[in-house]
Amino acid sequence: MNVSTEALRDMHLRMVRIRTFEEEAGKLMESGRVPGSLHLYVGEEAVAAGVMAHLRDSDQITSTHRGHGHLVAKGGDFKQMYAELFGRSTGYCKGKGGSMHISDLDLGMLGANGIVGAGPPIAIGAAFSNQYRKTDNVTVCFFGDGASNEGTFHEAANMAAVFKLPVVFVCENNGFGEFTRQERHQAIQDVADRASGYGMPGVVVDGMDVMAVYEAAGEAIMRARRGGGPSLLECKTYRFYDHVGIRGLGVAYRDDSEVLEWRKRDPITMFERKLDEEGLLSAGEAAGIHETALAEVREAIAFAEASPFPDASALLEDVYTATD
Amino acid sequence: MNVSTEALRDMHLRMVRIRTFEEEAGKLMESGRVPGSLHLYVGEEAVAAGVMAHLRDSDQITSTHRGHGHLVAKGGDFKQMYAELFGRSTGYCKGKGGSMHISDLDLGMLGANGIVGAGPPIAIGAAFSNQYRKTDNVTVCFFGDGASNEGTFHEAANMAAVFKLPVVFVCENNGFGEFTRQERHQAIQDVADRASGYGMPGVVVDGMDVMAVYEAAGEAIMRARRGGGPSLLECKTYRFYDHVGIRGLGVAYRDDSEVLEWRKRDPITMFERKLDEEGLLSAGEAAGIHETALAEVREAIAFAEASPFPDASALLEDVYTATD
Amino acid sequence: MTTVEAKPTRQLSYVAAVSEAFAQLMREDPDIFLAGEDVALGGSVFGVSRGLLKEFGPERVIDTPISESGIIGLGLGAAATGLRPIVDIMFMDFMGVCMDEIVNQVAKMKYMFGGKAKLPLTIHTMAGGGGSMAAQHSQSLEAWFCHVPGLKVVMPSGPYEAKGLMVAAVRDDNPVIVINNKVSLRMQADVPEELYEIELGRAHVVRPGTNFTIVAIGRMVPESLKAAEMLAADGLDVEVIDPRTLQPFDTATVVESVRKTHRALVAHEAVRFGGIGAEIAAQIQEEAFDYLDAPVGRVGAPFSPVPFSPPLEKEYIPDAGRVAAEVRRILGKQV
Amino acid sequence: MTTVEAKPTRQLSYVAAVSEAFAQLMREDPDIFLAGEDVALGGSVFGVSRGLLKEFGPERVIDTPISESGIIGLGLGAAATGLRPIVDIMFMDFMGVCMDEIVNQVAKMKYMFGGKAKLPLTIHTMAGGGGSMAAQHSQSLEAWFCHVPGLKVVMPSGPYEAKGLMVAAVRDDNPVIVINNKVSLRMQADVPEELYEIELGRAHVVRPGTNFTIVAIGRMVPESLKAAEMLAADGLDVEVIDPRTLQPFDTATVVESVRKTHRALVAHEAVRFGGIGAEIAAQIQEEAFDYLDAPVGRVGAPFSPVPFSPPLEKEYIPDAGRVAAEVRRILGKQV
Ligand SMILES: Cc1ncc(C[n+]2csc(CCOP(=O)(O)OP(=O)(O)O)c2C)c(N)n1
Ligand SMILES: Cc1ncc(C[n+]2csc(CCOP(=O)(O)OP(=O)(O)O)c2C)c(N)n1
Ligand SMILES: [Mg+2]
Ligand SMILES: [Mg+2]
Repeated sequence: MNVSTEALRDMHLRMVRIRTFEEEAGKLMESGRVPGSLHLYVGEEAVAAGVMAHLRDSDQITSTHRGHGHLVAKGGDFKQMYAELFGRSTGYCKGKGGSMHISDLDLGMLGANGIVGAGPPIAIGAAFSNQYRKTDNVTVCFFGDGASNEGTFHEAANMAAVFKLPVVFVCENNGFGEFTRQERHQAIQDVADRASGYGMPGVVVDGMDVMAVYEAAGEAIMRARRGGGPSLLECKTYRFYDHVGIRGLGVAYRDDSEVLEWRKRDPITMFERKLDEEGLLSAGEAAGIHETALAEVREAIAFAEASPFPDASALLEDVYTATD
Repeated sequence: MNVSTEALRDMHLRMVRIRTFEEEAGKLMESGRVPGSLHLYVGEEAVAAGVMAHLRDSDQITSTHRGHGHLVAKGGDFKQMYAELFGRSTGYCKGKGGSMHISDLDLGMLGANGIVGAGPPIAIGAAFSNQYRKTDNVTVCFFGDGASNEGTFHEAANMAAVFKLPVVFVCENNGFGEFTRQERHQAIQDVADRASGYGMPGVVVDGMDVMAVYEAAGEAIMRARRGGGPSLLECKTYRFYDHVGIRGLGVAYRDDSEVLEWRKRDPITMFERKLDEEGLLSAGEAAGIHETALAEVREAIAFAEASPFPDASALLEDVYTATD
Repeated sequence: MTTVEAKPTRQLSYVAAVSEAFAQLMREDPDIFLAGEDVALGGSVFGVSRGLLKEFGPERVIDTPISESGIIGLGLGAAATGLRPIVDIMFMDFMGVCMDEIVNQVAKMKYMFGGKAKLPLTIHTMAGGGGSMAAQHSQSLEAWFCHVPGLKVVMPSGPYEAKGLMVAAVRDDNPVIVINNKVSLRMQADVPEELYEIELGRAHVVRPGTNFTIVAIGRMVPESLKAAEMLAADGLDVEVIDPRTLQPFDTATVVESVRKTHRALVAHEAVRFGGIGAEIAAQIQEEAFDYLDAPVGRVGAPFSPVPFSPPLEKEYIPDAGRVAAEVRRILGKQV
Repeated sequence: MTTVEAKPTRQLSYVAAVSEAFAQLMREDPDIFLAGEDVALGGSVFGVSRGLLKEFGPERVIDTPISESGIIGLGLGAAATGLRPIVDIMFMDFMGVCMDEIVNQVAKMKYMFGGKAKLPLTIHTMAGGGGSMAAQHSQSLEAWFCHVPGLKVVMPSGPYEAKGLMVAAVRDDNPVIVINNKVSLRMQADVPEELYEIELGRAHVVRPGTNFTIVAIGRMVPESLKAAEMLAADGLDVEVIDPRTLQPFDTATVVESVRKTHRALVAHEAVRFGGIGAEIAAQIQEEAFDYLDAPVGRVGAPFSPVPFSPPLEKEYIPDAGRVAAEVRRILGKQV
């Protein structure tokens, strides 16, 4: 595939921004500075970056409980994101949503979601809306291997296929639903095998290879944009950290050796090596990008912590829209 | 396949008993003598008969809103069934359930069900129980083409496969969910295509041919009984009458010619022709079987109509079990 | 919002009032579509969408697969991205199948997102018993939804209310659950031809009276009017209030009435224990305690699933006689 | 059924009390198994099933796919065919995902089948806010289930209740929903080592008093005890009642108390509108109208989803201070 240097560097930037956002967020949670629980995206960055590289602001996505990465890749603002994690009134959701509900409708991000499997039905609604209004917008629905066992996924996939909706289902198969390994939650190896049961194409790609994701996602999104209907793209990836928070090593449900094996295939390191080899981004440049991202994150954290908590009077606001 | 004459005649009897039960029940509903709405099984008898021929009393089934045929084939008593349709205290459910909830737990019939897609989760529970108690009982889950789009089917099928449960999912694909033709409710032609997405075998058979059903069901049930796990058997069939009640012709959602085409393949007529040709059951004998069934139905109706309605005091009984 | 309660002009059935509302709304606003099981080709099993497919075509009147979670999601995603969907859940009993979508997604999206979402979504459904449809096709589950912040809930009591409340629900920029009643579908009443709205959140005093207040929900409104007639024969002047909207609930109108009559009961078809009648009774005694001459009564279904057998079902579902008897019991107690 | 309320012997946490109940019950009865998401290898995200996989093996402690409808069906089908399952729905907020199975299948199967089914099924879940888990992981939805004939509902207020009620729930031949509280999990109390049952349907007077009755649900019991201490400083002698079981509800014990104290409020974490407090308040005024010196009060969450931000969440969830303030308000009103 012929991809411009600009596009490659753009994907690299998205991945680095996610990673940096997550590393710092994780520490803030572990130290108790950020309340609640965070589900970190570290290790899975190539999926969000490779998919989102094809999307416009007017395209929509639905996300999961592990949603920061999606919002960062869709163009989310660090300040409003961190302010949300800190529960401040300057956050994307005015502090009412927190990590599990982080969203920006204006960016077409229809919400991180605390209910596993809640995204697919919402995604087909947005896709239907695009079709109804005769736009060529596309909706991408992110969901996990665990979520693929929820009835909602099934219903949405079937409806998308029968209505030929412009939606792409992207399964982030990180091999686990919480502590349960895929082989113990389903008798298949590829979630993509389910696609044919709905009458849509299903594809499996290496989710640690941003180029592979980029290529496959590009095809699926283009098909949807052109009225060719939905498809299912499965990205095999891995969660470097724990289900919630950082740890991730020395846990009962997986061997450290497995984690370390996957970490050797860190999507960012691999991509940087490739870009460096091809002379498209030097190690020095890459380091600079990491530094800039970290500076931005620090600035965002400072902004968030300096922001006020919502006033008690905000409690009952935003429950309903005033109809005029 | 080598099937004893006795087994063949047994299946024929089951089909005739269903047909006769249904024809009379339909008339009773249309004339208002039986309250509520009945979903008739006429045209689909080969499925229940071909499957149930392999089951013991200790095996379980879950049924649907179209449940009379399943209960008749599982050995249901006409008197208690009609009494239930008439809402009498002598009915299987003491008049509390009616057509949509007709059941006999003692026969392993875990209920007709008013909720489309409710059967599969219950079926895997019964199958789990059989596995847990180390019996070799099997559970058969009947469901429609329409029901195959409910999330519950998906969840149950996946759990059955990953737990290797002794359950057989039998899809009665009659081409419609109410007034919606299959091609408008799913983008696939064979519901059996979904099986591979769960990691189980899927088979399609002619659901108007009781021998075809018998053979395929026998294999699936034997596999389950021997610990080989679940499978999905799709039987292509057709509902001769309307979604509710009799009519069935002259309706907006399907052409009469289609109905008449399918009626030419009436599962009972076809089977009788075959049995006659092979000298296993003469036309005269068949007529006698129909007559006997009709006499039994009439007797059951008389019994039902002579039975008392439940007393008002029954209203609050059977909500809870008294724990000793 | 101003309410235009137009002049009645002709008799219409409840079912025709609903479908007229759908048609007129869809003519007015191209962003409105209707989706649900068998609403298009079948015109809905209750007939509420008959004729719509023909007029508006399959783009706007959509038969869906039997996938209730998908249907609510379809409505939610479309509402969040600028459309004004009406989605149909055939029987209210099926709400359990898509409860998460209604309660955790539809109701909370706006709040969780800090107010950014506007969700003009109408969820239409049919409730109530009376047709020997048994335990899974006869329930009245409004109490569940009234307990959920983010939703509005209306329960029309007749054809006039069915049209006017539907119009208000669809035009509202919030998720509204419209709960129509099966048995009432053939009920006839004067219904204006034009589009009119009945303001959400405003109760209606259907029959003014001085001795007793009956707050009647949905189909219990006509039953309570009958009861009031029966009681009038005893010389009792009963006021009947139709809240029309259950969430938000018009406490003021009810309390004002009770301060005048000093006695009240709430009547609904739903199971009595934990029904919306409990909330209304609790509010009445909170707000009008010093005016009450007797405890606030409640008429509702007894504590069992809905039975199939006609005599049992008749015993189960409250009617005018039971309402009147409860009024008498409350008054008797007081003597 | 006789209730053995054994002598306390040692301090145990709420979470340990629950897992001890599971372990002892499973030792006693081989028909009991536990299934749910991450209950085996993970020991449940709340730790309530820690150690069980090791002792009972993967046949009896079962990790399921993320398929809540499937999980409830697994329990129901197994219960209907002779086992005594315990199934876990991780957060009560997820009940919407399997609401049909609970409400239309589990609750109604026995009745619809004319009584033939015996359904000894326990559905365990965790409710409540307080951990900044936001709108979809903090709810208290008990009112939904109390409205559904066929179900029993218990909400333990502490470690002693958590063990005793779990034992009673699992041994009961009916579907029982056991709603434990997240924030209470670390609470310590005296808990007997042996298996003991707390009878379902019987309320417990936790603190006797003469001036005011607080009916407190779940975690509001310790909060109300604190409130009672605060009010004792004002010279007020408050009685605190823990219903323990919400369905069936022990009206008699509550009414007896109110006839003595003449004033009451109900406190729960759930949203106030349509919460179980409405039912209890309605019942109190029905049964003790002539004894009441003031309206029955209700303390519950305001009408919004549960917010994430800690100061908002603190504002949202009722506590001892709010309970005490409401008692004072009710008394003040009366003056
Ligand atoms: C309906 C529902 N069930 C269970 C949970 C608890 N839960 C949160 S995340 C999770 C695992 C999800 O696995 P997967 O979909 O693979 O996503 P991953 O966490 O691996 O990214 C579970 C079980 C939930 N939030 N919602
Ligand atoms: C959850 C739910 N949704 C919708 C219905 C209404 N309904 C009853 S039967 C039916 C069609 C079912 O189609 P299928 O599963 O193919 O069975 P068939 O009637 O063709 O035998 C529908 C939509 C229902 N009873 N339950
Ligand atoms: Mg996963
Ligand atoms: Mg069908």
